[in-house]
Amino acid sequence: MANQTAVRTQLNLIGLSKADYRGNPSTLCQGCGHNSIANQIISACYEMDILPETIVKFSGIGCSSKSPAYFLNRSFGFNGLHGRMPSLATGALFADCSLKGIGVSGDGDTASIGMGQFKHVVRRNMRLVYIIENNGVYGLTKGQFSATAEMGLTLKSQGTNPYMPVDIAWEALVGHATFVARSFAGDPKQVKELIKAALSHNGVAVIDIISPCVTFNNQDTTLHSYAWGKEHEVALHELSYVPPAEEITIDYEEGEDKEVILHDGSSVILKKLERAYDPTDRKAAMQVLEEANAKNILLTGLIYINTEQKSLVDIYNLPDTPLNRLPEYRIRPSRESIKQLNDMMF
Amino acid sequence: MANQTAVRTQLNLIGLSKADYRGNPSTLCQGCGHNSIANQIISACYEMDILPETIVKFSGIGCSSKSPAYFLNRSFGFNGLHGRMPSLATGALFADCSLKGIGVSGDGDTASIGMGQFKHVVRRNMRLVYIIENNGVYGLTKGQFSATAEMGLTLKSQGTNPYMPVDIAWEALVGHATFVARSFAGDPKQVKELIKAALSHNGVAVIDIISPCVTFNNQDTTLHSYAWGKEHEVALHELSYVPPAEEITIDYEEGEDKEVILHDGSSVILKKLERAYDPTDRKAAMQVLEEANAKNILLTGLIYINTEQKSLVDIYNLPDTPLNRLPEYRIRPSRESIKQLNDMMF
Amino acid sequence: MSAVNTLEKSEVTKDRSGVVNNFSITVSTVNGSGSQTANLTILRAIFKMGVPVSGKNLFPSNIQGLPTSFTIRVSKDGFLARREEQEIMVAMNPATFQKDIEGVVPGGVLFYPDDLKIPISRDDIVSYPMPVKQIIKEAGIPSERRDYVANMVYVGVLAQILHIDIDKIFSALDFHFKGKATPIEMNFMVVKDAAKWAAENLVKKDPYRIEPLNLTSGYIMADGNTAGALGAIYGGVHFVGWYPITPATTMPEMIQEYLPKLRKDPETGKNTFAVVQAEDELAAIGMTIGAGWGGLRAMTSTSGPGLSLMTEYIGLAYYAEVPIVVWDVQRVGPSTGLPTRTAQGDLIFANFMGHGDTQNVILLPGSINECFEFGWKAFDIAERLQTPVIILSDLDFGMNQWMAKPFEYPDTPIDRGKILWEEDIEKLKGNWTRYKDIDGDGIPYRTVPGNRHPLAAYFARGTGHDENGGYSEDPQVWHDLLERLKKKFEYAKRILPKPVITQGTQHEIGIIAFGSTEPALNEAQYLLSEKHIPCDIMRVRSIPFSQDVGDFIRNHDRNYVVELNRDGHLHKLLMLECPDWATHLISLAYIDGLPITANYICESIIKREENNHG
Amino acid sequence: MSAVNTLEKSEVTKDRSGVVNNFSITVSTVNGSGSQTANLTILRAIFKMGVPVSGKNLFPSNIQGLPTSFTIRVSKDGFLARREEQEIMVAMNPATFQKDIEGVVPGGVLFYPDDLKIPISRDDIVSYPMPVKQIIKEAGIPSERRDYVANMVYVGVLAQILHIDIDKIFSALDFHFKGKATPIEMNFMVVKDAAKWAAENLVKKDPYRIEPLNLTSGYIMADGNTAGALGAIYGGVHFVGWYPITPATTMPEMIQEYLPKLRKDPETGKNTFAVVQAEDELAAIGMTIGAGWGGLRAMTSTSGPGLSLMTEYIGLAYYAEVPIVVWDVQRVGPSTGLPTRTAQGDLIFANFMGHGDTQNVILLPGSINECFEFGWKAFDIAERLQTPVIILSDLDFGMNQWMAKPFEYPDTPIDRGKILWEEDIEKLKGNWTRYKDIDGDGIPYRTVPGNRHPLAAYFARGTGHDENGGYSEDPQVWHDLLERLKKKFEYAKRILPKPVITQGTQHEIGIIAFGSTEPALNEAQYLLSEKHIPCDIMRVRSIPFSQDVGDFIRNHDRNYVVELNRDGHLHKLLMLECPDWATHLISLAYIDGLPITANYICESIIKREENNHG
Ligand SMILES: Cc1ncc(C[n+]2csc(CCOP(=O)(O)OP(=O)(O)O)c2C)c(N)n1
Ligand SMILES: Cc1ncc(C[n+]2csc(CCOP(=O)(O)OP(=O)(O)O)c2C)c(N)n1
Ligand code: SF4
Ligand code: SF4
Ligand SMILES: [Mg+2]
Ligand SMILES: [Mg+2]
Repeated sequence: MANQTAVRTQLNLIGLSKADYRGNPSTLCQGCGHNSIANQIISACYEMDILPETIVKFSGIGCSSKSPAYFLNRSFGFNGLHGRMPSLATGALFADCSLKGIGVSGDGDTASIGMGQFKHVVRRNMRLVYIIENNGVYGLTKGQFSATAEMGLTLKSQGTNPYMPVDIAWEALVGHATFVARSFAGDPKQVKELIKAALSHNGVAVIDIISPCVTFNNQDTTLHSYAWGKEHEVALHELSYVPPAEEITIDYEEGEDKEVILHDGSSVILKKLERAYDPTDRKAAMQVLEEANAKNILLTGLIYINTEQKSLVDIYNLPDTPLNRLPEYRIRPSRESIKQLNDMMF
Repeated sequence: MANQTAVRTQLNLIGLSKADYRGNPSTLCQGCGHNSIANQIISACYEMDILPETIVKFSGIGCSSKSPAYFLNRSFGFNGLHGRMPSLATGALFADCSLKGIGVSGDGDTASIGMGQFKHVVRRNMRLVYIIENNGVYGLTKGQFSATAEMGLTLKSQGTNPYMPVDIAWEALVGHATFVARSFAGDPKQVKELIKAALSHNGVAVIDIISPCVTFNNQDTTLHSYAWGKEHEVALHELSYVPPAEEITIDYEEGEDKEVILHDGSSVILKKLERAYDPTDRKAAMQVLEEANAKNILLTGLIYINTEQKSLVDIYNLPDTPLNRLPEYRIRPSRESIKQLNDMMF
Repeated sequence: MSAVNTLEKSEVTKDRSGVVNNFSITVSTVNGSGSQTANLTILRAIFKMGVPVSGKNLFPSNIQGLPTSFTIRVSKDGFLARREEQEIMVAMNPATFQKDIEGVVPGGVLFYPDDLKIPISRDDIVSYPMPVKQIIKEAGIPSERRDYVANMVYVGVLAQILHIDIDKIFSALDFHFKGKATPIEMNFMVVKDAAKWAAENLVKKDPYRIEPLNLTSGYIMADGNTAGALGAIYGGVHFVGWYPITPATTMPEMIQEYLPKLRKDPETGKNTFAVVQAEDELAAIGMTIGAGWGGLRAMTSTSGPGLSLMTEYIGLAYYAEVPIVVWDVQRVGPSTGLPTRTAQGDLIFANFMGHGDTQNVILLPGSINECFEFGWKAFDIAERLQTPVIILSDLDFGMNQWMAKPFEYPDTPIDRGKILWEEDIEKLKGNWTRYKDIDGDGIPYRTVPGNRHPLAAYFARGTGHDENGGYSEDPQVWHDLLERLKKKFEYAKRILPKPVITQGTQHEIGIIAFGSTEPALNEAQYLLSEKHIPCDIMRVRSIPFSQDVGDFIRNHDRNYVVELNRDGHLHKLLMLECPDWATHLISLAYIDGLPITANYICESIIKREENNHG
Repeated sequence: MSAVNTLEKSEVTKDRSGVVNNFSITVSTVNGSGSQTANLTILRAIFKMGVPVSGKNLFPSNIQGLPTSFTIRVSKDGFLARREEQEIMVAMNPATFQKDIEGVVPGGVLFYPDDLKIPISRDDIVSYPMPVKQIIKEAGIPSERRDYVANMVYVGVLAQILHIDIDKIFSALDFHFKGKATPIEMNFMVVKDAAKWAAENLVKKDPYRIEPLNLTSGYIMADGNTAGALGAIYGGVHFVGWYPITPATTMPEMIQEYLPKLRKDPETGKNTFAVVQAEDELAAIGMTIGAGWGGLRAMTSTSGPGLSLMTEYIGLAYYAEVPIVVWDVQRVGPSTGLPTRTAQGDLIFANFMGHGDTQNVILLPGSINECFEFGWKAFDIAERLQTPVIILSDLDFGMNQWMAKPFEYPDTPIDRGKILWEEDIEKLKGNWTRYKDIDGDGIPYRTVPGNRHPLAAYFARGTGHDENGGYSEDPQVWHDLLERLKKKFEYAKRILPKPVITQGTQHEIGIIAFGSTEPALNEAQYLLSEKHIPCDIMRVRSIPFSQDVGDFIRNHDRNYVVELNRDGHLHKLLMLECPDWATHLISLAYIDGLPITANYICESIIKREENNHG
C-alpha cells in the first residue's frame, strides 16, 4: 500500500511525473508572486493528467511574461510582444484546435499597452486561459506605475499615482468574458483549482491574480502586496475542480453550494462560504465586484462563468484534422477548378 | 420688438452669428447621423456664447472623424490617426489649459482600433468632450462590422457578426469616466443639451451617440438604424442646460427632478420622466445600463456624472499663462543654475 | 506579364493617332451615384467586342457626393496605361463640368445631360446632349431606383454613337448582376431606350468608334486584389488576419467570398481556413504571426498606415523566423495621405522596416497574373525561408479592372519548407534544434504546435536566443544568429522571382521599374523606339535582388529608374546593390497619385538624353 | 566631444602597457545584489583622484539573481573605451567564477570571497581571498542589510591593494547617498574595516595601482540619459509623453527628477512643464505630437521597439509638419533583442521610417556633452524646421557613467521658429496660410491653439492638404507639397550640427563613425598612427548630411565606416550620399551587444589595408 501511494504521487494517470511539467529554473526575484503561479500551473496540469504537448504557452513582455519559460518545457511557447500576446495566441490556436492555450501576461502588459488586445480577445471568446500576474507595477522596467496601480500609491522615484486603477476582472466582465476569476498568489490552492477549471472552459478564461512584486511594490499597505492580500482576501467560495467522469466525492449541499458543469464534462464545486453565490449570474458578479471595491477587500474566486457561448474557433466549422496537418489536396483547389474560375473572370 | 427678436436670433451674447460656428460643407452622405451631430455642436457652442477660438477639435479617422471639418471653422483642429485621437488631444490640450477640447470619433475608431487610448484617456480624466458617433459599422471603408455591431447583425458581403458588442457607455463607466452619456442622432435636442453639459464638465465627458450610417447599416431592425432608435429610445430624463449665473427658469420638482451643478457654475436640470434617476450614483448607472441591455432599449441621457474628481491638467499645477506662451526666461533655467548643476554631477 | 506584352505583335498595327479603337473615354460623375456599374458595363462590353481596353477609377476618399471620374482607354495596339489625353468626355457632374470640358482634346467629344444649364465653352469639340431625366421617366423606372439607373442612359447613348455592341452590353450587365433578372432587365431597358433615342435624335459628327476585333479572346478581366486573393486560395492559405483599409480591403473580402466556393475540405466538406477581422493592424499582424508560427499558411493584407503599425511585429517575425505573407496594397503616403490614389511609395520602408538589423523578402508583382502567381508562391517562399514576405501591390492594380491572361494553376506543388513532424524527430532521435543551420543555406528546421513528440517543442521569442531557442545574451550567440539570417537572405536570391527583361541585347539605355507601371513602360519603349531611342527594360520582381539585376544594370550605360514616389526608392536600393555603377542609375521618380503615363517616361528620358548629349 | 579629446595631449604620456593608472577592473556579481553602489563608488573615487576612468555595466535583462559585471577602465592617457583585456577581476559570483578567472590577463589579479570553495585554475595570476562574511558580521551590520553592504568589502580591499584614496571613497558614498548619514556611515564603516583587514592580512604581490593625477579636475561624471534630460530642461521642454523601456527609461525619470528643481516658474512658482507616463508608445508619441502641434516643446524618449510602434504617428508629424523631439536610446534589435546591450542599429530605420515618402532629421550625439547640447538644440531645430527630430543615443551612453566636460549653458536663445501670434496675423491682415513657402526655405509659418485671432485657426491632418491646410486630392497640390518638404530638408543641412573632423589634412584613410564609438575611435587613431597608418576621423552628427560630409569622403581614398550594427547603416546612407564615391566606402559594421574596442577597429583596418596592398 505504502509503495503504491509512493508510485501514485510520482506519476499521474498518463504516466508522467511532475518533472515532466517543469520549465527552466526561474530567473525572477526570490519571492516573486509570479513564481508561485508558475508552480500552480505545473501542479494543475500534472494533476489533470494533461499531456504537456497539448498545451501551448503565450506571453507578452515583462517579468510575468517570462514565466512561461519556467513551466511546461515540453509545451510549445511563444513569448511575443509587449501587450500583444492575445493576437499571437488567437492566430496560433487556429493551427490545431485540439490544443489548449495558456497565456500569461502582466498588469502592464494587459491593462496598459495591452488594453485593446485584451478586450478584443475577450470579446471574441477565444479559447484561451488568460492569466494576468497582477502586481500593480512594471517589474521588468524597475518599478513604474502600471494601469492597475491604485490611486494614491506612492512608489520610489515615481511619486504618487493620480489615476483610478483598471480593474481587470471588471473589464473582462463588461467585455463579455465567459469566465472571470480573481485570485491571489498567496492562495496557491485556489489559484490551482481555478487554473484547472479554466483549462476545461470552452472560451476565454480570464484569471486576474494578484501577484506581489517583492522588489518594487510590496509595502504592507499597498493593494498588491502579500501582507495586504493575506489580510484582505475574501474568497467567494471554496472551489474544487472535479475531473470529467470522476465521481464527486466532495460533499456539498445542493441549493447552498453550487456545481458548474464545464465543457469537457468536468465540473467545479463551489462550496458556500459567507453567502450563496451563483457565478452564472452576470448581475450578481457585477454586484460583488462593486462591493469589493467599496469595501476595499480582495475578493477572490470564480466570479462569473457562462458555458453557453460559442468559442471563437467553434464558429469556423473546421475539420477534426488540425489545419496545420492538412495535406495539399485538402488545401489547394483542384486543377479543374481553375478553368471554372477563369470563366467567372469576365 | 419683432426687430429685436430678429437681432437676437442672429447674434449671441458675444456678438457672433451662427455662421461664425459653421465649418466647411459636409462631404458625408445625405442623411448621415454624423451631420446632425455636427449641427448640434454648432448650435451648442453658439447658444453657449463660446468663442470659437477657445475650442480645439480632434478626431481620428473615419466618416465620423471627418466631421470636425464641418463645424467651427474658427477653431483649431487636428485630424489625427485612426484610433489615436485621445493621445493627440491629451498632448495638445496641455498647450493652453484655458481651451476646451472636443474630440469626435467613430465606433471603429474608438472601440476597435482605439480601445486602448479610449480607456486610458477616460482613466486619466482628461478635460475633453469625447463624442463617439456610433453606427455599428465602418462607414469610410464601406461597411465592415465595427466592435459595437450587435451579435447576429448581417451586413452585405460581410456575413453575420459572431461577437458580442462593445458597449461604449459601459466601458466608460467601468473605466472611471466622470461623465457618461448616451444619446441618439435622431434626438437632436438631447444631443445638444448633453454637449453643452459636457463642455462645462471638468474632466472627460464621454457621449456615445447612436448615429446611423444610412449607406451601410440602416436596416429598420438593426440596432444602429434611425428606425430602431426612434422606436426604442427611452430617455432617462429630460435634460436642460442652464448657463452659469443664469436664473433657472425651468420649473422642476425638488426630490423628483435633479439638478447637477457643473464646474463652471452652470447646471443641468434633469426632469424626471418614467422614474427618478440620480446620475451621480455609479451603482444606479450600472443598473440602468444592464437593464437597457436586458430590455433591448436605447437608453439615452446623462447616465453618470462625478464632479468631484480632478481632471488631468489639474494635477500638474500649471501657471495661468498658457504653457505655449511662456517667454524664454520662464522656461529656460537661469545661467547661474548651470554651475550648481555641474557641481552636482560628480 | 500583362496583357499588353502578350498580344501577338503581328496582330496589331502601331497606330496611336487613329480614331477607330484608339481613344480614351472619361466619365465624370459624383461618387455614390452608381456610376461604377455603368462604367464597368462599357468597359466589359468593349472587352467582349475583342478590343483591348483598360479602366481606371479616380475616386475621392469619401462615400457619396464628391466628384469622381472613370477613364476607359481603348487601344487596338494593346497599350493600356493611363494617357493624359481625353478624346471623349461624359460630363455628368455640374460641379466639375467646366474643368471636364477643358480636358477634352480638340476635335474630341462631349456627352452631357441636357438639363445641365451650363454654357459649353468650347467650339472645337462635338457635343451631344442627352435627355437623361426624360428617358428614365419614360422608361417607367420607379422613383427610388431612378438615381441608380440614370447612368445607364449614357451607356446607351455611347453605345449608339461609338458603335458598342448592344448584346455585349447585355452580357456585361448579366455578369455584373450575377444573372439576377430584375436589375439586369431594368438597366438594359434603359440602355436600349437611350440607344434608341440617340439613333433617332443624334447625328454622328465625331470620328470615334469601336470596331470588333479578336484581340481579347482568351483573356480575362480582373483586379489585382481579386487575383491576389485567388492566388492565396490556390496557395493553400489557412489563416487571414486583417483590418479594413483602402485599397487593401477588397482582398480579404474576395478571399472571404471565394474561399467557401473553392476550398471546402474534399473529405469533410468543412472549412480549411479561417478569416478573422481583427480590431486593428497590430492585432492583424499578431494573429498572422501566431498562425504562421503555428504552421498555418498565414497572411494579412493592408496598406501604408497599417504596414507602419505592423513594424514591430514584423521585426519579431524576421528574428524569430516566422513565415507570413503581408500584402501591402499601396496608396499615397506619407501618413493617411491620399487613401484613394495610387503610389509605389512603401518600397524603401518595407525594405528597412523595424528597429535593429532587419531585412524582408519583397515581391513586386507587375501584372494581374503575377498578383495571382505571387499570391500562392509567396507562401512557398515564406515557409521555405521562414521569414515574412511582403508583397507590394498598389491601388491601380488592386482596385482597377485589367485585362489579363487566364490564371494558371500553380506549376509546383505546395512547399511547406523544413517542418519536422513526430516521425521526423523520431528518426533524428530527438536530435534537432530549432535555430541551427544544418544544410548550409542558413535555414533551420522547425516544428509546429500540435507535434506531440516530447522533444518537438521549443520556446519562440523576440529576445536573444541560441540555436535551441533558449534565452541568451551571449555576444557571440547574438552575432552568429544574425549572420546566419544574412546567409539565409543570400540563399533567398536563388529562389525568388527573377527580373523580367525585355530585349536582352545590349543597349546604352536601360529602363528599370517594378509593379503597375508595366503597361506604361512597354508603351514608352515603343514610343522611344519610334524616336530612335532604343532601350531595354528590366522589371524587378523581388528583393533581395538576384545577380541578374546587377548584370542588367552594368550592361547599360544609363539606367532610368521609373517609379511612383518622390524619393526614388528603387533607385536607392539599386545604388546600394551596385555601388560601382551607382552613377549610371538615374531616378525618374514622380508622385502625384495618378498612374504613370508612357508620355511622362518618354519625355523625361528624351529630356535627359538631350541634356546628356547637348 | 568626449573627455578623451580634451585632455591636453601634453599632459599624458602614451603608455598602454604600464601598470600605474592603466588597467581595467571587472567586478563580476549577480544583479539585484546592490553591487552597482560599490562599483560606482570605486569609479567615482578614482575619478576624484584625478585619474581618467570609465565604467561600463554589463547587466542581464532581469531584476535579480543573474550574472552581471561592471568594468572600470583606468587610463592615464584618457582612453576610455571598452578594452577586451581585464587586468583585475573581482569574482563574487560562484556561477561564473571559472569563466571570470579565464578572462584575466596573465600576471593579472583576482579578488574573491574566501568562502567560495572553487579551485582556482590559474597560477599565472595573483589571487586575494576576502573574508566577506566575516568582515560584515564583525562590523555588526543588521542581518537584513548584510546582503547590500557586503559588496563594500571588495571596495575596501581594492582600495587598500590598489591604493585608492579612502577619503575619495567617502566622497563617492556621500554623493551616492545624497548626504544621508546612515547609509553613508554603514557603508563606509565596512569599507574601512575591509581596508584595514587587507592592510593587516594581505601582502601586495601585483603591480597595479592608482596614483593621484590632476587630469579630471574641471570634469564631471554623468550618463547620457541624465545629460539628455538636463539638456531638454535647458531647452525649455514643456511636455514629455513617455512609456518605460530599457535603456530609455531613466531619461524621463531624470527629467521628472530635475524639472521641479530647475524649472519652477520664476513668476508663479508653478510648473512650466508636464510629464505624462502614457499607456504605451502609440499614446506617448500621439501625446507628444499633440503637444508639439499645440506649440509646446514636446518630446518622448524610447528605444527600438517603441520607435517601431511610433512609426505611423511620426509619419504624420513629418507630413503635417509638427515639431517634436524623439530620443531613441538604442539597444540591440531586431525585435526585443538584447534589451540591456548597446547598439547603433536603428539608424537606417529612423531615416526611412514610415510608409510613403518620409524623411527625418536625425541627430547623433557623440559625447555626454553632446547629449546635453543636442538635448536643448533639438527643440530649436524641430521648431525651426517644423518636423520631427530623432536623436539616436544608445545604452552605452544612456546608462553608463562617463567623464565629461561641464555642461555649457546654451549659447543661443531659444528659437521657437516661425510661429505667428495674434498681433502677427493682425499685421498680415489675416493674410497667411499654414503651408505656404513664403521665405523660400521650404518652411511655412504656423499658428498654435490658443491664438485668438479669428483667422489664426487651421485644421491639421495627415491627409492630402493644400497650402491652407484644406483637404485636397489634387495631384499637383500633393506633388508640390511633397517637393516643398524636400526643399525644407535641403535647408536643414545648413542648420544641423556639422561633422567633427579630427585632423583635416588629406590622408588616404578616413574613418567615419557616429555616436558612442567615439572614444574607441580616438584610441584607434592613436594606435594606428603608432603603426604608421595615419588616418583622419569624421564623426557624423546629423542627417541629412551637410556638404562637409561628402567633402571629407571624397578627400579620402578609403573611408572605413565603423558602427555597431550588422548591416552597415551609416555606410549605406553615405553610399547614397556619395554615389560617385560609393566604392571608396568600406563597412566595418559589427554587432554583438558590447561597446566597440579600439583593437577591433584597428585590427580590422590593418587587415583590410594588408589585403589592399597584399
Ligand atoms: C513596445 C515595448 N515597450 C516597452 C517595453 C519595455 N517593457 C518591458 S516589460 C514592461 C512592463 C512590464 O510590466 P508588467 O506587464 O506589469 O509585468 P511585470 O514585469 O510587472 O510582471 C515594459 C514597459 C517593451 N518591451 N516593449
Ligand atoms: C491605421 C489605419 N487602419 C485602417 C484605416 C482605414 N480606415 C479608415 S476609417 C476606418 C473605420 C472607420 O470606422 P468608424 O470609426 O466607425 O467611423 P465611421 O466611418 O463609421 O464613421 C478604417 C478602418 C486607417 N485609416 N488607418
Ligand atoms: S521585479 Fe518584481 S515582478 Fe519582477 S521578478 Fe522581481 S519581484 Fe517579480
Ligand atoms: S458611409 Fe455611412 S457613416 Fe459614412 S458618411 Fe455615409 S452614412 Fe455617414
Ligand atoms: Mg506588473
Ligand atoms: Mg462607425
